[in-house]
Amino acid sequence: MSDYVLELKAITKEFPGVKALDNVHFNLKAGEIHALMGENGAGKSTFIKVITGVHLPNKGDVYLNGEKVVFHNPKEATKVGIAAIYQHVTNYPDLSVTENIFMGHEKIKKSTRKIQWKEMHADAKALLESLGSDLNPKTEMGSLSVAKQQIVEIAKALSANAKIIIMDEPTAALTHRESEELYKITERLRDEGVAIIFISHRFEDMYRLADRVTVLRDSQYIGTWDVDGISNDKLVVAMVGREIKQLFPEKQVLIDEELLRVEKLGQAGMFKDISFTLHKGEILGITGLVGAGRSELCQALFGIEPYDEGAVYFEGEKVTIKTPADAVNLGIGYLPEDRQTQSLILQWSISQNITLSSLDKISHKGWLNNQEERKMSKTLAEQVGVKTNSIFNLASSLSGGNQQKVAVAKLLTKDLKVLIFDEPTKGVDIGARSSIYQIMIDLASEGYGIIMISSEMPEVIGLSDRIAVMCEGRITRFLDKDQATQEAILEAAMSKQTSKSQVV
Amino acid sequence: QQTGGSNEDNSGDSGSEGNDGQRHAVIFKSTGNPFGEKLMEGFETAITEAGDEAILRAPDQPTVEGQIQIIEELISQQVDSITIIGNDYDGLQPVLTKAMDRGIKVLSADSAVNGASRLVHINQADPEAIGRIQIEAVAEMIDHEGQIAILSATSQASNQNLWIEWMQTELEKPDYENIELVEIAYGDDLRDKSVSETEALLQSYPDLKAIIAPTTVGIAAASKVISDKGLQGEVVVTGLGLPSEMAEYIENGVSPWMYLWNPIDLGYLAGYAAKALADEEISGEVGDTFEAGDLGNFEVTETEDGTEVLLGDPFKFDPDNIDEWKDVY
Amino acid sequence: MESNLIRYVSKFRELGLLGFIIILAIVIQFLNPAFLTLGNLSDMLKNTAILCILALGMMLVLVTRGIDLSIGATLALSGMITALTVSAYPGLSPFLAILLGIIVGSACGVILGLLVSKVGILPIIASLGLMNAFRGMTFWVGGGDWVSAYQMPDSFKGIATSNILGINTLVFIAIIIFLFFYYFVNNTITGRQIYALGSNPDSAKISGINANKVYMLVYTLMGGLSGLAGVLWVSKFASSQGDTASGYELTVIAACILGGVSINGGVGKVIGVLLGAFLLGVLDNGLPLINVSPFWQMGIEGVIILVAVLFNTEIKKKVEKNNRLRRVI
Amino acid sequence: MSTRTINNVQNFSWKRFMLQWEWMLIALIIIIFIVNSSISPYFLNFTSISDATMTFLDKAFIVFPMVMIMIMREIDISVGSTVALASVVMATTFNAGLPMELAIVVCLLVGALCGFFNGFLLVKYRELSAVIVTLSTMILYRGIAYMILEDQSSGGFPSWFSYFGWGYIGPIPFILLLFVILAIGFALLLHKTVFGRQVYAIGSNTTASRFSGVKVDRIKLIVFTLAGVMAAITAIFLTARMGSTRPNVANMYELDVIAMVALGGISTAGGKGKMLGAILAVFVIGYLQYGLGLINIPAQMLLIVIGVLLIASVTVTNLRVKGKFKTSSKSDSKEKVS
Ligand SMILES: Nc1ncnc2c1ncn2[C@@H]1O[C@H](COP(=O)(O)OP(=O)(O)OP(=O)(O)O)[C@@H](O)[C@H]1O
Ligand SMILES: Nc1ncnc2c1ncn2[C@@H]1O[C@H](COP(=O)(O)OP(=O)(O)OP(=O)(O)O)[C@@H](O)[C@H]1O
Ligand SMILES: [Mg+2]
Ligand SMILES: [Mg+2]
Repeated sequence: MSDYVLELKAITKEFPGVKALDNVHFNLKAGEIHALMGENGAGKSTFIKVITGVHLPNKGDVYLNGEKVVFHNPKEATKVGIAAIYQHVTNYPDLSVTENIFMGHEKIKKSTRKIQWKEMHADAKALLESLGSDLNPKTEMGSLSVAKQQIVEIAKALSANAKIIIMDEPTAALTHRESEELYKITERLRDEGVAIIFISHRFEDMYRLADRVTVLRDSQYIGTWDVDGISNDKLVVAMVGREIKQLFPEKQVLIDEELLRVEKLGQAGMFKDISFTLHKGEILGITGLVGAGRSELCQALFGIEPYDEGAVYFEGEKVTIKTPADAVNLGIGYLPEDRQTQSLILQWSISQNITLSSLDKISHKGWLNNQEERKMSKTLAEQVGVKTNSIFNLASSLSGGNQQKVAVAKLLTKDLKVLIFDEPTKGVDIGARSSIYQIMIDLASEGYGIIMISSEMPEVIGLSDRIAVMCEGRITRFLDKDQATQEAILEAAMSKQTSKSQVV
Repeated sequence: QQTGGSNEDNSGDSGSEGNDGQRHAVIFKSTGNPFGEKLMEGFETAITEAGDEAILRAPDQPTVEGQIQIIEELISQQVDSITIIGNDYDGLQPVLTKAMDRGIKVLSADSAVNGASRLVHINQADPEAIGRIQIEAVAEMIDHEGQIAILSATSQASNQNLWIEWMQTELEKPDYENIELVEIAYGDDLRDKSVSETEALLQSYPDLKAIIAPTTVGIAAASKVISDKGLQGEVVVTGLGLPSEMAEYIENGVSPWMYLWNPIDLGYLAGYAAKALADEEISGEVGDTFEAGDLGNFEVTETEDGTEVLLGDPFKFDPDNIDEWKDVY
Repeated sequence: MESNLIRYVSKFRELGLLGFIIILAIVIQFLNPAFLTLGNLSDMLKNTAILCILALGMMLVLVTRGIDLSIGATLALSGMITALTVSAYPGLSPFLAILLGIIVGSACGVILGLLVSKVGILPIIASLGLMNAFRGMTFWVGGGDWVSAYQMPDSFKGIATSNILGINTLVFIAIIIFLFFYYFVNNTITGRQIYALGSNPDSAKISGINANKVYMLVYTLMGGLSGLAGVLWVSKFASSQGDTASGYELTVIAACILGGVSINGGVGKVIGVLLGAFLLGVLDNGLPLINVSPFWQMGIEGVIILVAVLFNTEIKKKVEKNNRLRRVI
Repeated sequence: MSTRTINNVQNFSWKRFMLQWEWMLIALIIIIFIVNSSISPYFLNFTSISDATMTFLDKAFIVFPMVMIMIMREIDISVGSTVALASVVMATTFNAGLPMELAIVVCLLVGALCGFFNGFLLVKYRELSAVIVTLSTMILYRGIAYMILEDQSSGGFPSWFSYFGWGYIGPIPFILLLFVILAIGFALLLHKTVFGRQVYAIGSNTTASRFSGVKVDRIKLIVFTLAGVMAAITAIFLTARMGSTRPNVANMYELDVIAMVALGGISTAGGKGKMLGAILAVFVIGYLQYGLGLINIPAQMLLIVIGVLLIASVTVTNLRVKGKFKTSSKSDSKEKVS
């Protein structure tokens, strides 16, 4: 018997043109939480997929409890007790939450093979409750926000009673409070003897949870350490290959004239009584719990969804924004929270993605100019630091973080004045994150007004000039930079002081 | 408007004078229609008897467009004659004119095309006679009294519409004053639609005595409905039907008798007419005569629009003769 | 509690459709009192049974993001083969005839399933190709000929006219199939896998769902049902021809889509499909009953279908909006 | 910040070039020509080959917008009915005393209106699929045609009008010339303009397109209207060829058109395919039919051959580059926002 429940030796995985994993080693002990870290595109997700049998490795072996195993598909892995929450949604939007949770291991009556709906709904409800969620298990998956879908994914992994659970960036879409719930569950599982692989770009997660950490860089194995035995700086160097001195760059506060003013904005069932102003050069952070309605608010400002009441003033003039095109014409840009479905066209090249929202700039009288397109996309891809070798590579071949950089690059093609970033660093590695922060600060100093929706406390506190905290569709508090502490934000985010009146 | 080109030289050597190796084409409305299969069979027999080659064509849907395409293909092949069973009276005129310009003899049969697009029409029966005979039949079946309805094919079918007009004219005679034509329904020559329409007629007119269906699909569908509902004797069906399809209902009394011409003979006659035209034995003028094999001699006569050759009166199928015909067509 | 009722009703997505059918029925009844009579309703059920059977199969195909345009041709082919067989062996038990039809249909379905799953051709292309091929084969096995009522034994024709437990056999078979589908789709793992696959094929792979197996299953099932429908069709109309049920696939797809099945996959309910088929059934049965010009029927049908679709959507929107408004902020 | 340089020159790849579906279609056309001329002595002469185009090009005009529609992951099955309605209205207005030139304009307007109405319904009711909308209007438009002409046919056009169906410019049929010009125009529109790029974007990911400021609704409206206009052009050619018209013309044209577009390599899953493919497919099917017609193959055999060809040609390519042509996931097809 080996000491390790899971061991991978000398794994190499090549995709056409890319070596995603190059001679990677890894081992996992029973009852430990093992963090897997590395830059975007380092190969973490690919590594996970090799473990679960989504991909077959080109070289190298997988040992489960000391025995060599080969999984040809994820079901085989599930059968022997390996469950995974993948980074990108792998759910069934048209099916109920219950079905999503139990897909592949439905409860059936032995004699008739009839599906036991009652039991499954009840179990699903219990599972969700243990995750601190009051979701109705009969809800359709597709109608849930990304964060809630993530919770369901976790419930799904739990439901399989796995011995090894792999979580690929489970906290990316979660706020502080929900992350806390997840920590508790993860720890409980560990205490029950489950081995857990945890991938995250948040150092917070790693310190809070992990016993050991393995770092990958550029598809290569860098090393494995005890979390207590390695300093933060050293870990960053291991991951990025260089030092990052200051994650949140200094920003000179030069808040200028008013750009955008929102007065008593409301949309039935979504948000109400929203008033704020945004100035040139200002970064306004909007935070709150998942489902507080932050995305809806910003999408209303961007013309995706209508608003029923209130008014929007842009540069002092009252405006009506009915379509995204209206918003863009005024000078408002939006970085959606779900890059895969709302921002990128995955089967397109990086270059075509970058230019999509500003085709008029690379065309003359409607005719596309390929030369211009290449020049523009190369410049911008380099500016945001997309890790790729050619702008003709498909967006789908990029890692999550790099996809996000492409999405940011899209915004930079246009002449905008107000930028709305919805969870701009969701799933983005520390290196890229610092460059996205730098980009945001630079843009603010150039005079852009920036609204940033974020669930990450450090980011909200570190970047914003002002913070609006939302709770159940209303802004419960504004905090200035110097007042902003985790406690103050959390308190405001959970305050029920606003009455539970009916919004019609 | 045609540029002649290389085509002209070719047509010279495969010209129409010799008797050897002529090719005669017939184009029916669409494939899979029992009536059409038999008609083409008769045509082929006639042409083979004459020692020539018969080309049997039909589009897969009963459309003008499909027939235009086939005619174009036949023009390219420089056939000697084209016999068309038209899907439209006027719509084939341009392409048939082109065929005639290229020296191909064009005639129509069964369902006519207009006088300018053909040399002669082979008519199965006189429309007036067809209309009259069905009214006479129905009157006899219901003792000159009661409600009747007509179940036609599509509202577009020009020959059907013509017959129905003649039926209505006939009904104006005092002989039929107690017969009331309550409705003309259209089953579109679809089995399911014809059944629904028949059922609707029965629901709407509980006193209905008879249904006339001058279409092979309609008459079979209507008879089926009457049989299934056990209304034999209460509602009678007559019209134009295929003996094979109607044998069952003539035997069980739903349809005491009905009519049709013989499609094989019709095709046979058309074949001989095509041959005679190609041999320039006749030109399609009034008074021309030719011999049509076993069927004897025929004469070209005048009509409102062009000239025609008349096959004869529709044939009556009743319990006495149906057995010998049901296996024929 | 009343909110429970509201919640239940609001979950029922085809509420608008049901409402529309009721309104339509009332209007037709007002125009012709013969509509809501026992006799007429039973005619309507009989005529809608085959459509229901096919639409249920098509629902599963659509749910997997597929489509099957070949069902009309499959129906014709299996109907023709069965008809030829029973006319050659009149002693054949009707059960065996049905079985034969199902086998022929399933074989057609298997071919399509293989093309879609193993070869990976898009369903629309594969089934379009097979539609042509099967239709051609129907003409070919029939030798261009047709099978009529008198050639079919009474036992075979009896399939469509007999009763089981006082219910017409066609309707009875449709009910059985409906119940089977209801159970299969809601209460079996395989049934749910069909929906999962249609909802997200990539995740289905990760969940270990064998996509090819599911594709094979739904297309074979669809083929089998088409085969069954072929036998029922031929028995009902007592006639089998090359062009049987030509174009019927569009009617079937229309029934599904009216019933709320999404062609983007993953969505579709048996009840909805049933309602969709009923709407078409009411139209087919009701329009001939209200005395409009036959030339206006199609236009009216188009308007009614369009209004039904929009009406249903508006109702859904309203319900969703209400749900949203009841949320507390 | 570590700025790496990113390559922006695309190397020419023979493999990628040769793996294009269009080569398959070109090979098919060559094979069809060789087979046709060996089985029929009438095929290989200039008149035949150019006359043949007149028989199959009329409906091919609808192929252009249908390519765009299917790339947008939509479909339009009302085009056949639009042809019928446009044709009937043209004939009726002409016979009601309108000059033919104006009747033609009316025909185009009716086509545009039909297409616009489809587009309008789709844009207004985003949750409806194009299949259901155009299925309804398919019945409706033909229904209106029936209301107008009932069982009549309508014709008697001035003689110059027949030029559309039968005229030549030099040795080349007018219809072929117009087809080639429009083909080039549409190919440029789809592949070289902002508009075309946005069409692909909508088909690949509608939500992302909307978020990127693409005027999704407007583009859909335009493309569907174009489909109506092209159907009207088909109506003009078809009517000219028949010299008269009826409400039941152009029956099932939609399926023929969709078959051509599908054979042309445009995936119904959206976002993929080229105009050239569909144009080549028009000639593949057209010449195949014509060639088989010249040896008088029965219609049922023709059906089998075309069916088998459609499947076989797609199969061959699928086996050769399995996976290459497979459609990717439609992560966004539900168009749900947030
Ligand atoms: N299916 C694929 N085809 C081609 N290349 C791929 C594929 N999947 C991943 N890659 C490439 O493999 C490399 C590793 O990607 P992977 O998704 O494993 O990164 P990651 O470490 O999970 O990044 P992130 O933190 O952003 O999620 C990247 O360069 C990516 O572009
Ligand atoms: N009480 C509720 N009942 C049903 N649905 C809800 C409820 N609260 C929120 N939702 C759903 O959640 C979504 C609102 O969450 P939204 O994504 O706007 O929140 P957010 O504050 O932007 O959070 P994040 O961006 O972190 O996901 C909407 O899609 C809404 O339908
Ligand atoms: Mg990853
Ligand atoms: Mg959000």
